[in-house]
Amino acid sequence: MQITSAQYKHCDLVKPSGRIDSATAPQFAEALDQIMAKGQYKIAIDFSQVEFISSAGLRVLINTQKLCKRYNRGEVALASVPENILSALELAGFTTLFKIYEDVLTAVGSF
Amino acid sequence: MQITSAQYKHCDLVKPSGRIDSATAPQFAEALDQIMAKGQYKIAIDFSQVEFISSAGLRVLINTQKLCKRYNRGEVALASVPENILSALELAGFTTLFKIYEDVLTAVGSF
Amino acid sequence: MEVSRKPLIVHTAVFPARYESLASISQFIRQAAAQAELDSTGVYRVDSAVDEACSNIIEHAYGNRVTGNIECTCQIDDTALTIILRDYGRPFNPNAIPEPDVTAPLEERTDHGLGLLFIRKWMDEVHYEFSEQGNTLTLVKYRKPPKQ
Amino acid sequence: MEVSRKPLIVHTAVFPARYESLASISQFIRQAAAQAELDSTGVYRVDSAVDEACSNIIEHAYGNRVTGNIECTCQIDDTALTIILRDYGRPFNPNAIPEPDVTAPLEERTDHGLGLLFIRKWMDEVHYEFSEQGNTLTLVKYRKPPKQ
Ligand SMILES: Nc1ncnc2c1ncn2[C@@H]1O[C@H](COP(=O)(O)OP(=O)(O)O)[C@@H](O)[C@H]1O
Ligand SMILES: Nc1ncnc2c1ncn2[C@@H]1O[C@H](COP(=O)(O)OP(=O)(O)O)[C@@H](O)[C@H]1O
Repeated sequence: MQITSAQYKHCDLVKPSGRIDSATAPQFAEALDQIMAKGQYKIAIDFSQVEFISSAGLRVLINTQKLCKRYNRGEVALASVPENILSALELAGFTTLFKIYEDVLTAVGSF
Repeated sequence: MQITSAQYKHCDLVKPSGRIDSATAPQFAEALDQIMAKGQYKIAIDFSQVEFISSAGLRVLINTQKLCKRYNRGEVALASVPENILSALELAGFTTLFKIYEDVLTAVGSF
Repeated sequence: MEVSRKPLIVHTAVFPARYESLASISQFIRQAAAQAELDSTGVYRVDSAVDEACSNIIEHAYGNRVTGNIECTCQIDDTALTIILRDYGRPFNPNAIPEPDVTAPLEERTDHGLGLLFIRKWMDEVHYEFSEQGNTLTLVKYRKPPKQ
Repeated sequence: MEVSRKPLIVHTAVFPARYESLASISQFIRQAAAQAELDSTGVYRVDSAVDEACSNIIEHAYGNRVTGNIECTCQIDDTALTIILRDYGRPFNPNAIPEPDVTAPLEERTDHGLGLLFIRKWMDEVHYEFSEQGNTLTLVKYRKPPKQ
């Protein structure tokens, strides 16, 4: 997995690529933690280049969402989610916990 | 010329395509006027699909920029400007009047 | 286990029980799934179930000790892709693990239990066997009826 | 006017002096510019200069009356693409028009005068002729030296 991030005026964008599994989820968590450590809790995640996410990756998502939504200080939004990953999010009941946007522009523009 | 627009949390995005010349500049102006009529003065313009802009189009840009920057209430930012159009903007001295972003995401994220 | 199936193709590989093996296991599984002519959704789901099962073996059965192996066998016959995972770690009773509540509000949502959910929902058959000789997890994904 | 050039290719077209003609004029000009083997920047700049010149003819020479025409001739010879625009509207003295200040701050920037700037800067030669028989604007863009 590779991961890049960008900071915009009203949110940060994280773009992982490749597989998010038990081996790589810690790296994913760290990228998100770094953003929260700056006091930024509005985070868009671009899933367009993610090939696979396991429950270890979902665990990172839900824990980050809990931290971001605390005190109403922000939230995690997902964008450009490939079909198979979307069906994993649906099975896990995540589609009610995260706003999911068609594309990154709409996600970043929503913050 | 065709023109679409989208409203984000902190800015509006206008995407003209085709030629902006004396015949089509009024339509371009109207799209921008409509946004300002809503009280929105933060506007990103996606130039990626613009093939040509004449001084009539530049006139619309500068007049919109004047209105948007008034009272510090906003500004017009340009994104994804093709090379030839960029050199027209340079010749006209517009590159000091407008922020110009590599891509639409960065432009929208800047507001 | 269904002995009536005649395996046409069998692939076997042994991987060290470490998270770093997951990517190689995935490759091995995806190859077999492609050979079984699963569609891309089928491939993804088998990949996912195997990843979750192997992650559990590494984390729970071996408790993150770095010495164990996972033996992985893929069988493709006329009707199904069958994946057999063997480990020699701690046994457990999968029926004792409740399904997570995927409708709870955010604050009550636990961050555990989704792995078994993917395994259960995304495979057509799941069989666990625990014995002195090791633990065997058999995951079956039916193939589409072959084209006439 | 330089009479020494031997035109190899000549295209002529007449367009009604209305803004709606600008897109067709552009097509006509771009075809000639492509035939003259200008690169994409060259094509864009000729297109731009002609658009500005024709817009001026429509707006200023004819004052937006809808009856006039613009006669447009493209000549391609060994060295250049020459575009001749003829109209029968009001003459004017281009030398009396000052260059706009493109470094002024936003509030002092006028929204006029950029048209002539594009014509002057983006063509290699610009000749105006005004007479009883009409106004002629000749725009010349040099071609790259032909490949040996
Ligand atoms: N191979 C295994 N060996 C021992 N215990 C297991 C095994 N697989 C699953 N478990 C038990 O089942 C529980 C649920 O597993 P799972 O749904 O994958 O979620 P998680 O691993 O996130 O807890 C685990 O917490 C563990 O107690
Ligand atoms: N063909 C023309 N006939 C008469 N006046 C012209 C013509 N072209 C240009 N002009 C004059 O030159 C001025 C500058 O022209 P231009 O740079 O194209 O800017 P604009 O048309 O925006 O004023 C015009 O305002 C007009 O007064």
